Amino acid sequence: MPFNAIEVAKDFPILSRTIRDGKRLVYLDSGATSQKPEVVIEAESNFYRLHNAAVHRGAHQLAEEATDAYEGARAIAANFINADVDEVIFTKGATESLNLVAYAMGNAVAGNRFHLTTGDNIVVTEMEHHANLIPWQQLAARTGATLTWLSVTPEGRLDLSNLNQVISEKTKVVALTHQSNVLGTINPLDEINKRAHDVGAVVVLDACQSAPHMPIDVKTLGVDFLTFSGHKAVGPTGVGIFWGRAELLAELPPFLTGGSMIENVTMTTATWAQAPKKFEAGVPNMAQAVGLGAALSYLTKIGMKNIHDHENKLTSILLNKLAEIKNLKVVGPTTTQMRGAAVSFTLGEIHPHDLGQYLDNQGIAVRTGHHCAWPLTRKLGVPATTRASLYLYNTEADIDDLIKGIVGAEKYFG
Amino acid sequence: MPFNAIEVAKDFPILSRTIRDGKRLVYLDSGATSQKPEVVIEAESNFYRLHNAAVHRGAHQLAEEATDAYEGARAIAANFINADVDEVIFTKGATESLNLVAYAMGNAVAGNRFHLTTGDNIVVTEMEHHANLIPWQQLAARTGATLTWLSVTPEGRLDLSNLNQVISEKTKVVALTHQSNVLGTINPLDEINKRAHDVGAVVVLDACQSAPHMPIDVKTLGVDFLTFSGHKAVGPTGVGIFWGRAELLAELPPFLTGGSMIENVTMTTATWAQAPKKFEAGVPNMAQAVGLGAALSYLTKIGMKNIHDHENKLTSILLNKLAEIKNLKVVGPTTTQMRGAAVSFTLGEIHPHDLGQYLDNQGIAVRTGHHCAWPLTRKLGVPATTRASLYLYNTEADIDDLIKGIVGAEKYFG
Amino acid sequence: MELDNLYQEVILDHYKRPQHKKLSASFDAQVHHINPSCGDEITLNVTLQGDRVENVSWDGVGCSISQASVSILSDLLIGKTLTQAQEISDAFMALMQSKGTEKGDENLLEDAVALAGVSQYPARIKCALLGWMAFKDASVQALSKK
Amino acid sequence: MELDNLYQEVILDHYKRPQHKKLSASFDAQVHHINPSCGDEITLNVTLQGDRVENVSWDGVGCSISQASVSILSDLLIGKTLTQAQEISDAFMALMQSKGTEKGDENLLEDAVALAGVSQYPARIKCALLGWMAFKDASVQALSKK
Ligand SMILES: Cc1ncc(COP(=O)(O)O)c(C=O)c1O
Ligand SMILES: Cc1ncc(COP(=O)(O)O)c(C=O)c1O
Repeated sequence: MPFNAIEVAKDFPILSRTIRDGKRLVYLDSGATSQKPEVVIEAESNFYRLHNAAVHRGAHQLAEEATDAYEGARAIAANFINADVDEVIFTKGATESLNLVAYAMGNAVAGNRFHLTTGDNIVVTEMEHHANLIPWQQLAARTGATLTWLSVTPEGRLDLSNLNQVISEKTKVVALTHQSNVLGTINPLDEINKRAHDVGAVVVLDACQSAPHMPIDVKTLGVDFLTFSGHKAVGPTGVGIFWGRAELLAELPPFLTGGSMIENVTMTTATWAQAPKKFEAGVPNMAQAVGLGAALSYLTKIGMKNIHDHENKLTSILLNKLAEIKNLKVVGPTTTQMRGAAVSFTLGEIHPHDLGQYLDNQGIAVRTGHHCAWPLTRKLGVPATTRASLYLYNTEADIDDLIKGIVGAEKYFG
Repeated sequence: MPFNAIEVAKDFPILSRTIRDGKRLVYLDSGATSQKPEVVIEAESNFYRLHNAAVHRGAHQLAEEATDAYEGARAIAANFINADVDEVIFTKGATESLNLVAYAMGNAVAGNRFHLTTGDNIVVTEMEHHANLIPWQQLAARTGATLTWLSVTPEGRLDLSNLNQVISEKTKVVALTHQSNVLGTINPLDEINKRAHDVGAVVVLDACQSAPHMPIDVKTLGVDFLTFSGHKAVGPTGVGIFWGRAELLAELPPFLTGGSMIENVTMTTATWAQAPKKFEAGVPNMAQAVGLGAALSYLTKIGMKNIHDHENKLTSILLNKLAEIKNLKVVGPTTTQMRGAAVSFTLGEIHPHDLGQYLDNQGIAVRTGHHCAWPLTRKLGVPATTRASLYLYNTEADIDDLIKGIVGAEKYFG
Repeated sequence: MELDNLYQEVILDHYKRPQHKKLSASFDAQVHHINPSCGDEITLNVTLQGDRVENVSWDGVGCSISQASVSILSDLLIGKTLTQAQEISDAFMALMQSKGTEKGDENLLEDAVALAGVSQYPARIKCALLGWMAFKDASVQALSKK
Repeated sequence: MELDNLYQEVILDHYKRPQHKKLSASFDAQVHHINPSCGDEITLNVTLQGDRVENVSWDGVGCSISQASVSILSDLLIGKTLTQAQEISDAFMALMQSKGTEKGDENLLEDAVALAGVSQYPARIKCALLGWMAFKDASVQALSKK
């Protein structure tokens, strides 16, 4: 079945609604959150209508069915990133996952490989989303470790010239994004992984902007932990994936504690179940996990390579058309070489907020502001940008409308 | 409109399905998770079909609508417990909420009223769910504070005879459940609140088993923090409510860090937004919050007092009928005086797992085991019990079927 | 909804030719406010003369709504007593929360009524209020120093 | 599904009259295993004689499935070589994971085939395996002491 975005768009009920008095919805904000196909919405509803019960806890038929559905979703997610099933943990989203690994490291006692103390070092990059920056700032503050970072070049690439200084013998963890949610830049991992592993550090990958858009294989990627949010991958809100290598998950202390993650409990002590349960305290977000399973199945059926190719093609068209607008400046790589489909730009003196409002009035949804990567936008001297981010349901018509909108805005505010 | 459980049950699609080859579903496991009415399932679906976008972040119409829906749900939740709207935080569930407050206290630095150190004390009770025990064990271990507890009497009540010794001048926090998920016991709060506040401690209330079943007014309850899970209150999975007094939320450090909870961010530092945002990092569980809003509206429309009265009436019938079964021993209060609708029991030598299996075969869903309150069940000498827990959709017919089932099981295994 | 409702001529004028957008050398109080959701920033100086607002000046980056709003504010509040300024601020706040149901009292709010349309765009209300919050903060600080 | 499939006569017999349910005074290894989801506990002793299982004894609390399973296991494995015990354990594990599609090799598993029905009740498989996991653990420990 050849990929056809116009057909794909029909799977997403919201895309047939109208905006601001009858305008067609042109949704270019998938980098913030993606829309959901009917199969995902129904997977969640059907769980409630037919199988809802607390998983892993009841000996009754509903509990069996709920457990099957929930564990089935875990198997789908594992398959999606080519992981072993026990390496896949359901969280509420990437923000929780990143806090999970940072807090869990903070819980590690001396002797544990994740134990951090004064003299140790944490490495991030200047293009991180706040979700992959502040948890590490906090961990550094709690443990006395230092926080250093790889900087970003004016072209929006990671500056690896001082890689061996930034990642040093003291580095215990390197946390970075696979693809910048502002610049679209895809980061080269091999060199970073190699240096990190040479000094005995683990690599935590924020795959929020990559896993929904390209094939991911954790067996070859070379990182140690990885996370992404379901809601950006045509899945439900309130669910995310946290993956870690089995041997690392075995040593990493738990984060949230409570029911279902225990082995034994007394009034003063507790011991832990094995992963993934160790990291899933409480009654899980069952319906959302099941919905995410449906989402990842949907994406797999369409084919992650097809999706990636489609986005690449559209991004190329978009970049070319944007280049023709005189006052417009793309922030980030201007070719599709090692870049994804999030395209940020400035438009002369027109403030992104005003541009966004004008576009919204045409039915075009984009994101404006610092995109939760404030240190990056400040560094690049553009405190706010406008971002169009594409996904499998976007079409050339969407890009045409965007370009028309930008030109219209220039006139309106000019 | 007089309350009619048979009519109410029709609102819940799952209750019309059958179990084990055609048997009527008798769902007596609402203490683990409740079923969902159609209005809740549809509220979540409609959010995806019509309004899905990242809240608080976009300047486009979908984002406005999503924000309205999400903040509207917050207002409903605030109203449900009579709180101010900015005091209500959406979490993924009670387990996260309890970890939130325990970790946030662990983040407090010297000078902050939540700062804990050696010599300080944390108080829990012997009837806590693991979710309200282990996070405090861990906080004690991290800070050097001691952990002490109020014990449980053989009748399943809190032993308050040594209240003034257990809660001492050293106590900084008292964490307890409003209603035991095993015993059904409702704890008297006034005396405990008074003693806690006299020594300057805050009171954290686990309202998982109370808020879905009785009217709650945080303005008169006297506690300082409160939480419950949406999924036990006819709401979606993956969402819970965490409430705290405004002045305390202002001082409590954040827990999860990332996007949307910040005021300003640089590479090395971050400052926080005000509550509730301070405690809601990342793209929230928007559809689930909206679903929970629909759930709490549904409960409010039926009337929490009606629900409580109905459960009381059924519990009384159930307790009376159970008392007639010779080998059956109820674990917990045997009258409805200060007790809710979770009824645990043992049946002679028949193991709860076997009883539960037999009941399941009749279509009756109960919970068996230690109910995530292992220290309690061990203390009471009953490592496992069978629990029937009632809710608004249960009827006398359900109780009759349960009794028939228990009698049948006695014959089968006798 | 018509976009022109939001972007009234007056607003675009103030945006293109902002008033008092140059920080005064001296001041009684200086504040720096940020809109964390979009990154807009403003620095605002206030000078009082007894209970009268002698001067307001500012600098900052932001969208047309936030820039125009603070420009209008400066024009409007300079020369007013603090009591009058309070009354005007309260009226403006109420207008912003009116969800498009009010037009604003032109006698009191003058050019600021042009911002009435903002109240229909919830995400923009914070833009319009940025300068007013800064003024409130600064005037309280200036007063407390007297 | 018929409940009698799960609760075969043999199982209820073993449950009511458990075999070797009395911890031996001496042993090569003693282990304590827990089923965290239901709270069932078992203590199990193993004594080896060369590569032969000389004795298995146990004590514990649990449901009919877990109790019957360890009772059957004791009967079955005492006197077997470790290699035979391994073969039997593997076959039993496979039977439990068969989701009701297998009946089990009666020559090899003897009474343990009565537990075949458990494989259709996912929540109960852990009950049936509790004793077998304990035996595996104990025999490895016993062997490593030799
Ligand atoms: C009394 C009590 N506290 C806490 C919890 C934990 O709630 P959740 O698993 O929804 O986080 C539960 C239910 O599992 C409970 O019954
Ligand atoms: C690169 C990146 N990292 C992390 C996040 C945080 O994800 P979430 O808000 O779903 O937890 C996002 C999206 O907001 C993102 O784009």
